[in-house]
Amino acid sequence: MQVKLKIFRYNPEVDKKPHYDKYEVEADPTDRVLDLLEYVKGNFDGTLSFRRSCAHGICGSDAMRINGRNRLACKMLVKELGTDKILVEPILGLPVIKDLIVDMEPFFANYRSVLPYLINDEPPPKKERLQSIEERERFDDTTKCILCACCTTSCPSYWANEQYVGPAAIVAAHRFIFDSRDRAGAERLRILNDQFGVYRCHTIFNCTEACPREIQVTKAIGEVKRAIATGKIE
Amino acid sequence: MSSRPAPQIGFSFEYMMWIFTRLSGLAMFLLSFIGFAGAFWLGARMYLTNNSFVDIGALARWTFFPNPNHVVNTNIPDVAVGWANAWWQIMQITILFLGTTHGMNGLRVVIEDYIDRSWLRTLLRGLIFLLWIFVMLFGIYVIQAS
Amino acid sequence: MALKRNVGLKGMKYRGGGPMLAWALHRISGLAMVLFVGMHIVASFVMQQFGSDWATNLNIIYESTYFQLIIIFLVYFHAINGMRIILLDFWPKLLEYQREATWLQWMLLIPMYGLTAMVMMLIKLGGE
Amino acid sequence: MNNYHQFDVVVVGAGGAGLMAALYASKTASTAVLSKLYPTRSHTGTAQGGVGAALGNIEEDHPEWHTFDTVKGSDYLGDQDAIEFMCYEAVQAVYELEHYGLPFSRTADGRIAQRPFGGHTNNVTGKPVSRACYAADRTGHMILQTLYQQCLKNNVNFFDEYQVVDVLIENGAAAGVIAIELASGEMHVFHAKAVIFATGGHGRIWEITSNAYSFTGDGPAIVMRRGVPLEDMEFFQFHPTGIYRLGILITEGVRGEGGVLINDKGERFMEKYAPTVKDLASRDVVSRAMYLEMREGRGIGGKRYLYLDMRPETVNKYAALDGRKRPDGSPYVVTGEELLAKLPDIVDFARTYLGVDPVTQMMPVQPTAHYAMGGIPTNKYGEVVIDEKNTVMPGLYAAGECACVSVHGANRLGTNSLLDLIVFGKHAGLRAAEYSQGADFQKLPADPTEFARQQFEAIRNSDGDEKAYVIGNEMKSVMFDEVGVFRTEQGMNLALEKVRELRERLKRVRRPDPGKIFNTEVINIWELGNLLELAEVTTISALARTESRGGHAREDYPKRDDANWLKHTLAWWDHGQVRLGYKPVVITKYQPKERVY
Ligand SMILES: Cc1cc2nc3c(=O)[nH]c(=O)nc-3n(C[C@H](O)[C@H](O)[C@H](O)COP(=O)(O)OP(=O)(O)OC[C@H]3O[C@@H](n4cnc5c(N)ncnc54)[C@H](O)[C@@H]3O)c2cc1C
Ligand code: HEM
Ligand code: SF4
Ligand code: F3S
Ligand code: FES
Repeated sequence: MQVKLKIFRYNPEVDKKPHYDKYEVEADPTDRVLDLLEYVKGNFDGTLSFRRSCAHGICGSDAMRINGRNRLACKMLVKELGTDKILVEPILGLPVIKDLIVDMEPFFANYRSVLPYLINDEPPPKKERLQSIEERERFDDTTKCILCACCTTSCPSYWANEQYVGPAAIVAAHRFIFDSRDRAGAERLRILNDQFGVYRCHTIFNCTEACPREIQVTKAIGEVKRAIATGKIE
Repeated sequence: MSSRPAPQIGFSFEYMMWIFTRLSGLAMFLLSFIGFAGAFWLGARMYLTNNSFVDIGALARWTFFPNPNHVVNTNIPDVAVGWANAWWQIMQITILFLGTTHGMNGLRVVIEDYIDRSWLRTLLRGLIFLLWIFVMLFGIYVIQAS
Repeated sequence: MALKRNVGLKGMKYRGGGPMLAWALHRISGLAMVLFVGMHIVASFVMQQFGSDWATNLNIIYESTYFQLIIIFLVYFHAINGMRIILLDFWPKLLEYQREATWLQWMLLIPMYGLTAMVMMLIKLGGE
Repeated sequence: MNNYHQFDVVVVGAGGAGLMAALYASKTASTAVLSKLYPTRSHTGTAQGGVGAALGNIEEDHPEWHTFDTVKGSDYLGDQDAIEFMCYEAVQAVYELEHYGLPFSRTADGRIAQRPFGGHTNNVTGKPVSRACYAADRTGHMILQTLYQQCLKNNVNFFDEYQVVDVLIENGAAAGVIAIELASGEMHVFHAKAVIFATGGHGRIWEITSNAYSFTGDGPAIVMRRGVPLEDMEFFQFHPTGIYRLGILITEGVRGEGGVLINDKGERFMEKYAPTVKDLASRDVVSRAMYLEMREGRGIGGKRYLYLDMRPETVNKYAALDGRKRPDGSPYVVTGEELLAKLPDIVDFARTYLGVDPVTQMMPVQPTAHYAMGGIPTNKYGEVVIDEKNTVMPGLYAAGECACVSVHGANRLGTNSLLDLIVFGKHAGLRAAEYSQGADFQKLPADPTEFARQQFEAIRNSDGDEKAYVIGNEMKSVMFDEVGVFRTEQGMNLALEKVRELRERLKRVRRPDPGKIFNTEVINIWELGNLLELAEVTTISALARTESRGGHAREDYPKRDDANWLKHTLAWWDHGQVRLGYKPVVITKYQPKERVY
């Protein structure tokens, strides 16, 4: 089938303002949007720039806005868009460096601010630390995060204010707060109990809807809110 | 295996306002039911017996703010008396307090969504606080005076 | 240079769907209520104290049917949506069913508001 | 100079191997990690099935069995001292990952869960053994995240999106690397006492591949241009179960949980080729069996794919036929939910890319290029060795898929790569830090960026009418057809000619993006150059080896030939010409035997 691609373009070395370029390409319904971008880059315009690596939705490189929603280009098949018009734009809320490439540093800075690593100073046993199947299940959902930023950059609260740590950072915190082997949950809750922590979340759900890993992001945030409210990690 | 240290509830301002917003929302819901029932008991049902439609605009006003003014402005005679006692005044003042605090805090939240930590924040918080005091005072006066 | 982080109103073009719309309405309705209730209280105060014309007129506008139609919609919406948020906040498990919750909320709101509006319009047209 | 940096140790690559090396090196030495991708985008994150270690949490198992299985899996080409080292270190390494916070799936008694994987057997009964420690089907993702998190905790210096394009070697020792900062297009000099390469594989040479766009073999190509040989490049693993046409991997864990391969006639054909372990034979064996089936017209609908069937009814049927038991002795029976819980991502891939629900439908699969057994030659401490006598080059280290220790020999067993990363990544890091304590910085040449700059200027100034995209596709298809699962002299000669032609054509690509900031086009052309050189080395090494062994299967020489070929290939890049040499395989306990599964 023939599809009409409209792609956001901005080259800081020549453009003052961004613009959109249009391409018509022949596509298979099972093609990924990423395949189309590669095709455009390879055949029409080599300057088109975007990040990608794994091409099957697991590395988190290619978050972009496809027809107005945050998606991974490699996980979005043409047939699922249900239209032959495809609009591709960079994710919102981060500075655009070139075309579809945004500066991810503010996103990672927020991630780092919630102590996203296991903290447990007790000397470990000789073998593994034990953890029951239920305890492991408790935080399974949030271990899936690939830091693609689809969630954070779909959140109107994050658009409003980049100091909001954002759903991805809260997901990372959740993964450790609810890990029975971790000992710094209280510390993380203290960090998130702040003007720019969980209270900037107004349960807008764009994050959950955007997450390519199908993580229940809002639920994770809700559980963190509740842990703060009740003083219990359960 | 030792267990995780339990977190302390950190009573930050943001936390308390968050809780307050939820609780006051719930409370207003509850109070509105009481107001609604009261409105029926004291006057609205007259319409029904008169084979006429309930003036829902008025009913809603009575529900949220059972103020004799609101009642007087309607064409139901002699029911204003029913509202003119201490119980309904306390009801009104509670709703007034919850509503304005909830609402003014909401205003603060909305504004602070869009600004950073700065002197501006302090200033706006001050202004909203003043506004809150004024509206509350005016409101209580109106209730008392009617 | 990189383009500045600039979302502004462009963000509202994001296709967030039902819950995002609900949030926007909740915010608008909350702010509108603060404004109107605040205004109304102040106006009533001025009216009682000084009996001034503009305050009386304000209250008359405020109590007009069309104005009430808007306000009631906002109140209903805010109350029901607020209830949804509170429930979801207290029982995060329910957040998995947010899609259903959003539907349910509109299914409650539309008949409730429809009935109210109909009655109000009938009264208005009936010339009472 | 703004673009000059000095560190004791520079790690190139932030996948499992690079992060593990950085974590250990940074304990005692100033360490920088350079990566062309954000660390969490590295390919380690895609690994699904598990990491091999004989913990014995499910059933009896021993590092010694693991050693033997690996030797046998390697078709006796692996160096047995290194294999033994790895398999014995494995147990501690996995516990260490757990202590770092890795969320392994758990057994009922709270221990790390394990599942069977191809080629891993109980050495007494010959039956598959549960040795792969897993976290659902996201083991690599968890390893990558956990290691990155620990690096953050330990304040490792990261240079994200810095593409290394050259290594500096002075007085026969490593002196640093040259990298391009993608965001600015500037070249940076990293002056270092020790350099560790951990850049991953080069599976993008082939058309159907499970490998990421970033797997362009930069590390091997860079060191090769500086005179370091590459080892065993003819050995490349083709994984049996890639999604038809896309190549996306369906983990061997599916067959570990009881899934089976089915041909057009509905037969479980692996019974014919590996009577004992059947679908869990080692990968080279299964891939070849699939090719033979398809060649005889038993591909589905005569096409070039077969079905992978993990529907519970099929799994249970064959488990009953095999007499498979759970550890507690009860018969092995699964439900749809159980499979969903153990293989959630696979189910998601199948739904997204195939529109198939694997719990109720079969998945079309075909062999897919997967893993480079060959690479930069090292010893078991990650030190790069540069000749037939295993002479160490001071200050240069390699670990992970880009290195060849060699523990995988002619064919890697599933789960041994993640193990390779953590064991040899750790030791490379430790060694490099130790070395940097006693060594001095080598003096840099007057113009350190010259060699790299020349390469890039040539690309930027190119002014022909060729498209790199087309050249890349031609390379992939000829390599997949002629230097794939089965190889012949004639076919490989054809491929060689083609690859050489493409290398010439690459010099005449149309003028690329002239900009500096995120100039991915110029970078992609440079990467394609690496792939073409590695494709040539692969083909030449393969042409020379006139036998079949592990992943290298020749139709004109179908037998393994231990008398002549029980040796490692070394390939040097001499001004565009490939020169071959050989070195012996280390054999300690296990004499080569015929390999049957
Ligand atoms: C789909 C799939 C599934 C797999 N499943 C398993 C499994 O179940 N079990 C198992 O044991 N193995 C598995 N493997 C194999 C294993 O995952 C890989 O071999 C291993 O992850 C490679 O790790 P690495 O650290 O060497 O490289 P990577 O993790 O790929 O890291 C390479 C790093 O090098 C960087 N880099 C590359 N070039 C440059 C350059 N020029 N300059 C700077 N940085 C550079 C990249 O940015 C990246 O950070 C699987 C592989 C694939 C593809
Ligand atoms: C039944 C009555 C009400 C309920 C259940 C309710 C509930 C809520 C809840 C739960 C919130 C928080 C939303 C969030 O965190 O995203 C909220 C916000 C708010 N409410 Fe109410 N509320 C009620 C009545 C009112 C009234 C009467 C006013 C005005 C006077 C008001 C004004 C606001 C404002 C301004 C906000 C902030 C909006 C925002 O943050 O987007 N509410 N309400
Ligand atoms: S939570 Fe989901 S959307 Fe957000 S960064 Fe992680 S994977 Fe991406
Ligand atoms: S979109 Fe934003 S407001 Fe909360 S629910 Fe998600 S973080
Ligand atoms: S390319 Fe890896 S997630 Fe899309």
